[in-house]
Amino acid sequence: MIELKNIKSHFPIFSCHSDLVYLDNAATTQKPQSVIEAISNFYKKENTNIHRGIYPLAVSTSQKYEAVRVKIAQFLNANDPEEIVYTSGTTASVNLVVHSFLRPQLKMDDEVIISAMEHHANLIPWQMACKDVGAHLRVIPMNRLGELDLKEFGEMLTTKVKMIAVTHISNSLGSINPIEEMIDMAHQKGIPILVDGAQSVAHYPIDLQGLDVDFFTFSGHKLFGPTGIGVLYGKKQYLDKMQPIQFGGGMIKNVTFEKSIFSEVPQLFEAGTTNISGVIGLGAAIDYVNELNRDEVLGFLKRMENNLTSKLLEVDGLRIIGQAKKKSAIVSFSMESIHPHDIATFLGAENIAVRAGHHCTQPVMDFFQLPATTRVSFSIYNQEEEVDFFVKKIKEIKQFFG
Amino acid sequence: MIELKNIKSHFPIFSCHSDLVYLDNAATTQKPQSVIEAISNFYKKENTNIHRGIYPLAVSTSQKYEAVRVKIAQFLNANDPEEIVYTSGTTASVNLVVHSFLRPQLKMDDEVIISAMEHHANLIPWQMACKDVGAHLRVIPMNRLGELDLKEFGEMLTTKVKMIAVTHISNSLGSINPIEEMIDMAHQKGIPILVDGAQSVAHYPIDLQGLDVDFFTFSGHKLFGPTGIGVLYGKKQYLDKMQPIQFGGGMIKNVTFEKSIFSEVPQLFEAGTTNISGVIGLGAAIDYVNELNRDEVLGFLKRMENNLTSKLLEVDGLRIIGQAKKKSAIVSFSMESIHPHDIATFLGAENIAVRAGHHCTQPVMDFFQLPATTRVSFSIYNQEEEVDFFVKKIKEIKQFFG
Amino acid sequence: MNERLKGLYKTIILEHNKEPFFFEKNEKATYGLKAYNQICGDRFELYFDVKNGLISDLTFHGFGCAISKASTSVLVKNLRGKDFMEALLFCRSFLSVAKNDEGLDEKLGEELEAFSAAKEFPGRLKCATLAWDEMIIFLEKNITK
Amino acid sequence: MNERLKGLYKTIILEHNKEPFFFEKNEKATYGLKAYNQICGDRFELYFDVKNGLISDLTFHGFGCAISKASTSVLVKNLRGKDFMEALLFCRSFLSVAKNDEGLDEKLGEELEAFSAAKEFPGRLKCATLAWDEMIIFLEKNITK
Ligand SMILES: Cc1ncc(COP(=O)(O)O)c(C=O)c1O
Ligand SMILES: Cc1ncc(COP(=O)(O)O)c(C=O)c1O
Repeated sequence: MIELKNIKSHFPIFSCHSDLVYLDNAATTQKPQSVIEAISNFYKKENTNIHRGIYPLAVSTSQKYEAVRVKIAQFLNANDPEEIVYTSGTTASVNLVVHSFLRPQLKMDDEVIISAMEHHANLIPWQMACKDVGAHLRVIPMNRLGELDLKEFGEMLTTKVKMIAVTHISNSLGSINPIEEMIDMAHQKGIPILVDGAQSVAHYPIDLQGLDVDFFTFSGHKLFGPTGIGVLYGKKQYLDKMQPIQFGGGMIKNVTFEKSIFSEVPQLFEAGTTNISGVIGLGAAIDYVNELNRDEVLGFLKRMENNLTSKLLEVDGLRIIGQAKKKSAIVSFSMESIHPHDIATFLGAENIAVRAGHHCTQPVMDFFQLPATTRVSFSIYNQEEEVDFFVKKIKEIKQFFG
Repeated sequence: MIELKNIKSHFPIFSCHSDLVYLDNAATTQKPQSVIEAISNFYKKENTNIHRGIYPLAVSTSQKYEAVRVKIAQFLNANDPEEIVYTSGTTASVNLVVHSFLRPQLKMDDEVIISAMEHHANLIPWQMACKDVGAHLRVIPMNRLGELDLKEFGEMLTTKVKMIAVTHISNSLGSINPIEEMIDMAHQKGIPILVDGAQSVAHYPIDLQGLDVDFFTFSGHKLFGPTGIGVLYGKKQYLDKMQPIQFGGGMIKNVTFEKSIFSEVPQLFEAGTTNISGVIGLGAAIDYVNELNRDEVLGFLKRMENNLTSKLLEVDGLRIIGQAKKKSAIVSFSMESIHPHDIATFLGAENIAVRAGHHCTQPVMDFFQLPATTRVSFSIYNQEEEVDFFVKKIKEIKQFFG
Repeated sequence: MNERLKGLYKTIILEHNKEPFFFEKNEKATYGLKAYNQICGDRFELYFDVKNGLISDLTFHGFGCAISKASTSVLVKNLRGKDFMEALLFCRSFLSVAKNDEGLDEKLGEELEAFSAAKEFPGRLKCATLAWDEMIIFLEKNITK
Repeated sequence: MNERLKGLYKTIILEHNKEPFFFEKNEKATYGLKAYNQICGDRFELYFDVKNGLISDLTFHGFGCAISKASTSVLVKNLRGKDFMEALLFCRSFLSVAKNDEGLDEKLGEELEAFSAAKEFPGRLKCATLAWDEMIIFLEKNITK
């Protein structure tokens, strides 16, 4: 079991930039040495293509590649590793569900439900699908705290609704949505539901069977893993009905110029040479997370969030955007008459990495009538002192801009 | 300039497996130390998400990410870096052209031309598009040597043809197709043409402007670079007309729940967090290739291929599959009454890595009435002695199977 | 020549490969099971009838590597004349020989011993079990009826 | 507080940010140029008419960071009353101040000096040039007519 107080030393970026205060974890997480080494070692010791190789190196790479699938299934408590599809990231995962699952059944005047706080990745694909067939995109409203309105959600669940897609945790507000309840409500009406786990998977234990969710998506790079790799979990019964959207090697049983016969899931959705080193790196990332005491991590993150929030609230004219009762360690805020980009530039000059902008959630910004916010997002390697340093700098900025 | 005789030492896999005779380069190439380090260093020193970050690390990563685009454009002599789209590989590149360029214009009874020696990645996507609208897939025939019939190709170029897709080099036969001529012929009839450069880009200098090709695709992992990253080159005029197929962050100008307005190419096609470390690694791979004396490399590969071919032809009952006049360093063969998988297993036990199978070109196998072939494919780090060792082992196998 | 490999390709396999048992098509058979390995393209068909509850006239045809061909040949040779339950038990024993480290069950005969080396070549294990896997699927489905 | 940054946010920028020149909507203007930075969401509109070949009644509105707002304010202040050719040359000079290391062209006045620090913050360069880039596109298109 890894102790939290030693964690920072596992992440080489902080040896290289000893002053770096990395508070942009919702955009991407840093990588532990073990993940970086897993990728290097793959290329130094094991690099081959997979699936079709007979020589020992190719066989062992294929086995390791498939072993990560099993590992992911266990990590998320999926029923069957075949329900785990490798993709290039959350965005690709959602798009795959939209193209392969929703589109073939979506008709004019059908409805698709998303929430008011979706990332563009879990918004635009559904929007485009609806637009193309004349279906309607319905939006679960939220209150000024950034909490979804479950009563309203319940009323939206008519027979017209073909699909629901909702984020587990909002990347711009930090709200943790009551997905357990929402999944139940959806299923009572027989409607399939996708949960976007991009922001939850790194810190919150996920029990897919317990949740009984139909689709679940995440990206490796937000889970201490590499870029270019992600996962789509789908219940076997749904995946089995889906047609692939990418065609190529490794996903066919038989090809002639007249006709192609496709393989089974999940390979069916993994045409071509996939991101093999990405899969290996993701496997190492999950091994790392499995060594964490997740209760301790969640307690620590809660402390960090509470501490920052209460200190920021002392700053005159500073507004916290997103104050849901259940919140993850994401703190968005705005400051009267100082633009977030100016704030981020000043913080950047102090080696503090935060994100300023709409965080790919423009409708959330519109809702709060803001062009952008400054966002702090914590992870396991952050330090208690960083909160104080951060707040000190915010006060200086306020003073400078007068 | 790198000298060929020192090259093997640049590839760590051969320090780790000193006996490895890696002859599976058409499946994937090994990675030089510089590429592996570029990836590790990215994660150790620079890891951030891109495009939307204001702090110094995010800005510099964005710049490096875009600098690789410029580097690729120069490497291939494209007119404009904006013609370079990052994808997850050749398979994704071809699928993007099929979905975004061909499908919106393809109608019943239109025709699409491919060749008899296409990899499934450059076959099935076109086949499925044709099937969906009732268009026809036409196949440029080849002779028993594995050479395309250009006369026949010329006759196929009617006004019904909406698109041509042809591989530069066949991955199962080694044939180098006369793409210059084919591009000219296509353009005389005003038909756009895609060239699949998966097998050519590592060794053959590509001059996109000289070729005047409309689309060109390749994968990083066959160019000494990482997995999970590839490129689609498209002429600006075509890319500008294409609609994206993946929707998400980073590819929109403005989003409301009612409507999304998209960005310009190439970002338009790069929704979500892309494979940033893959791009960085690909940049390092191109730097490496730029240090090679490519004439020397091509001379060396030709010698290897000639040497192997002539020695194999001495083995009784062994047939070389693919004897085009212009050939790259790929040698496929079959042996009477010994199945390629048995051959590959025996070779594997001797640390010789070759591929046995249909090489994702089932129609090529059907053409030669073979279930599979054994394929040797050379790259820059192979050694002259490896040919003799290989042939010796082939003779032993023949003897064992009697 | 590698010793482990020689173990796998014992004379038994080489002989079955060269002169397989009952290697012929039989389009008229009641049953025609397809055993196809998509990864390597091996493709065999098993033909048989069922008479008085016993598997009869079992033959096979197709192409594949030495291991898959020999293993299918051994299957054909051994399952002829067995009832479904006997056949299923035999198939399962074969699989445990091929996949596990357990010693050979005497009842199975030495012909099967060669395949026990397959587990050392995980890339080829499927070749050894291809036809057997298909047969088991068929038998399991039809026994419960 | 970081000195390089202070250079960028000299009083001039802070003042223009707080009290921008001619900051008002004018929907009736003949021209309405949109300057939009998709990466950070800054969004300004420039309104103007052309009278006797001279840019007149130039105003702007919208939102953005201090740098983009100040730089747009400086644009508005300086381009009023200029003809297209003069305006284009002025815009180009501004860009070379913002992007290159060359010293400040005296003619441009000290107001522009602050923006020369933008090149040290490549992530913010676009903020400094946003409105200017749009204006140049407009002028180049309309001068050749
Ligand atoms: C000619 C050719 N085209 C396409 C591909 C597919 O490339 P990838 O698997 O990297 O997408 C390959 C690689 O196997 C190839 O050799
Ligand atoms: C909630 C949420 N959904 C989806 C995404 C998109 O993930 P990716 O860019 O890795 O595809 C993100 C990441 O920004 C996110 O925070």
